[in-house]
Order: sequence, then C-alpha cells, then structure tokens
Amino acid sequence: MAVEIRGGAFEPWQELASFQQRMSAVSGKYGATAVFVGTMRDFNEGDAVRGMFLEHYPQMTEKHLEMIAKEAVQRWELLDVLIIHRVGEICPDDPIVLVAAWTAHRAAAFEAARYLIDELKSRAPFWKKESLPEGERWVTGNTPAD
Amino acid sequence: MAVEIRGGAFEPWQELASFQQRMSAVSGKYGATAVFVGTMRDFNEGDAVRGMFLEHYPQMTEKHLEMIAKEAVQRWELLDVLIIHRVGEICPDDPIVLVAAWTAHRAAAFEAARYLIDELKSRAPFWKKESLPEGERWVTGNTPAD
Amino acid sequence: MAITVKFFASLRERMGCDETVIDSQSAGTIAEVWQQVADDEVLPANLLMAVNMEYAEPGSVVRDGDEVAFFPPVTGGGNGC
Amino acid sequence: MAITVKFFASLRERMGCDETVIDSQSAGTIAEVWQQVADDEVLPANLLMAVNMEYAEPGSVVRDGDEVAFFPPVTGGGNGC
Repeated sequence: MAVEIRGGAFEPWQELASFQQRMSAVSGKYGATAVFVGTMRDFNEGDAVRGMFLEHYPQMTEKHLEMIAKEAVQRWELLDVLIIHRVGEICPDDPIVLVAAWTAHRAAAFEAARYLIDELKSRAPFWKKESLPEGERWVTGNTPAD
Repeated sequence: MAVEIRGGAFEPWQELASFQQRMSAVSGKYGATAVFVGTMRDFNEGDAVRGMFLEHYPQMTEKHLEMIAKEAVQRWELLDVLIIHRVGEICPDDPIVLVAAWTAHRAAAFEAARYLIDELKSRAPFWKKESLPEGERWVTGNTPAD
Repeated sequence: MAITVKFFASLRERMGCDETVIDSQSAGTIAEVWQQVADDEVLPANLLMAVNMEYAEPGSVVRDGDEVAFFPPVTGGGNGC
Repeated sequence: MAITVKFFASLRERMGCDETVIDSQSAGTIAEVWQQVADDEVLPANLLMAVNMEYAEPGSVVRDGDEVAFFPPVTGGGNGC
C-alpha cells in the first residue's frame, strides 16, 4: 500500500509499472486491477483554464489518504492499493491524481477504485485555484460523482 | 479508438503510455481515465493453475470488440477508448486484457470501462483452457460480474 | 454451393476438427446445418452459433457462401477477474 | 499555553495569513478559537475545521498544544473529473 503526495509532474503509467514490479508478494494472486487517473483539463465550467495551483494541508492530507486506503483494503479485501496526488503548479494535460486497486475479482476492483477517488475528493484537504485569462479563481466545489 | 488482439505478452502500462501519446487531438480535453486490467491468476475455483491457452475466433473477435467499443463511445461520449486482449499460451501473472476509457468526467469513465469489460466477457468469442497439475480443463463460464 | 462450418474450443475438440464444408442445398437454417455436421445429435441448449460472424439463432437462415460457427459459451478476459 | 491556528486556500487569502498562535486559556472550543482569530465574525456555515488533523465541529474541545485548522470545502482530484 502506498500513498504519495508529489510536488512535481508524475507519469501515471510509469508509476503503475514500477509499483507493480514491487508487488511480487501477490504475484499470481490478483486477477483484476482498476485504475483511475484525473488529468487537468484546459477548460472548466465553460471557461478556458491556463493553469492551476493545488494547495494542500501537509500531513493531514497523507493521514486522510491513508485512512481512505485502509478502509478500501478492509472493505474489498484489496491485495494492494496505490494513491498518488499532485500538488503545486499544474499545467493542462498534466496528471493530477492516480488511484489503483488490485483484487482477485473485477467487481471489487472497480468499486474500490471508485470509492478511493470519491472519498479523496470529498475528504482529503486539497484546494484548487484556477488561472483563467480573466484572473484567478478558487474552485468552490468538486463536480458531483455522477 | 483501438482494438487489438495480441499473440504475445503485452505490458498494459506501457501500452497506455504510448497510446496516450498518440491522443494529442484530445490533449487537455479529458479529465478522467478509467482502466481495467485482467491478469492471469495462478488459481481458479480452488485449484492451482499452471498455464492457460486462450483460443478465439479470428475476425469475429475484432468485429465484436469494435462494436462494443463503438457502443461505449456513443453512450458515454468517450474521447477515446483502448481494448487489448491476449490470445495463445499464457502464464500466471501475465496480463490478459486491458480496457481503458477517456472522458471529461469520472462517472462516465468508470461506467464505460465497466461496460467494456463486462460486454467483452459476455460477447467476444474467446475461450480459456486451463492447465492444472491434474490435466487440462476448459473454463465453462465466466465469473459473474459481481 | 457450399457453407463453411467452424467449431471452437471444447466443441472443436469433441468434433475432432475445426472446420468442415457442407453442401448449401442440404441446409436452410442453422439447425439443419447442425443436424448435418453432428449426425443428428440434439443441438446442445447452451451452444452459441454465428452466421458470418454475427450471433444467430437455430432458426436463422443460411445461404450459399455463408460461414457458420458453433461454439460453447465465451469465457474471455482474465481468469476469475 | 498556546494553540496554533491554520488557514487554507481562499480563507488563508482572506485572513491575510496562513497561521497564527493564540492563548489556549481564551479558547475552550473551536467556535471560541474562531471568534478570537476572526474578530467575532460569524463562523461561515460551509467552513470546515480540524483539530490535530482530524475533522471536528464548532463545539469540539481544544486543548493546550492543539493544532486547529479552518478551511473551505475541499476540492482535490482532477478539475472536472
């Protein structure tokens, strides 16, 4: 299980490849991996977005992401879980968040990955400030889950 | 949109990295990527599994995977979709199937990825034969979705 | 004047071949194709069938030049996933 | 005899600072901490608060040495995702 906050750009697929290589203890045991990657779009609520600043509450973020990960491990008997979240200055097309769940069966993998990202968005102390051509604005609420 | 049948091993995360690099037309437009990877387990229904042979119906497989991909693109307004499925001799811990959906929002990405793998498992003409210590057996039915 | 008939997976093994060709004049529906290739054995209830790579029913009409296929329920994707 | 009070995001900007320290004797609950740092401004209804990095309520008790934080609704994850 790993939870990481990154101050710089990360490449989700490369992270998954190297994380999975270190998962040798459960090699052959997982049949299903579900992954979600949130990427920065260059538009939001109808406006062009040039860049973004992602603020967080150091330590509280890690603590709550770890709680969320542990809840998912217990509830869906996950074989492993990975959460990576970017902070700081972010450009369009940059990955912002990665969650991944490894399980024996596929329904649990999907449900766990969905749980990880939904809980992250509602409970982890991150805040986004968007840079628009007209100036900056704080994002005031996350898009509802559906 | 890409649908591929592979006769040899593939590395899902590397495939995603190189596929996404070619998606420059929708760069900055997708906020969500949901991925599912099915990996060969070394056990099934309580038995140890040493290896597997994956048979398919050439051309019919591609045709139906493309149908499934197009249905998902239309239904969830996907920005892109990728399906890769392995055939032939497969060893434990080898990736067998990869599905991925790129969308503006996360609910659609999860639903589309789930749809892709569920429909693939129920409609695409693939058959698995497992090698057990006691001999070989055809898998007679897929695990239900939940 | 011919119909190609394909078999897959456990059915292929049971039939002892993966493909055979029959005279199209002797078969108007898939059920009739089956009767001819399976020596009048009853069509197994869970067997799937396709005409020209589209899923079909026992009553589906077959025509000269068609490719008919019979196969057990499909089991693609990961094992157990 | 001190409580550290932190502010984040738009609230940090509005308060003009990210952290302040108050005397713990003057504050028994988070609501009282807020009154002291915000010059008796009414606690905004949607403001979130934490004590020692656990979510808390206006009535939650604070003790000497605690770290209290006030912040707007969280908005992590991708934009729009």
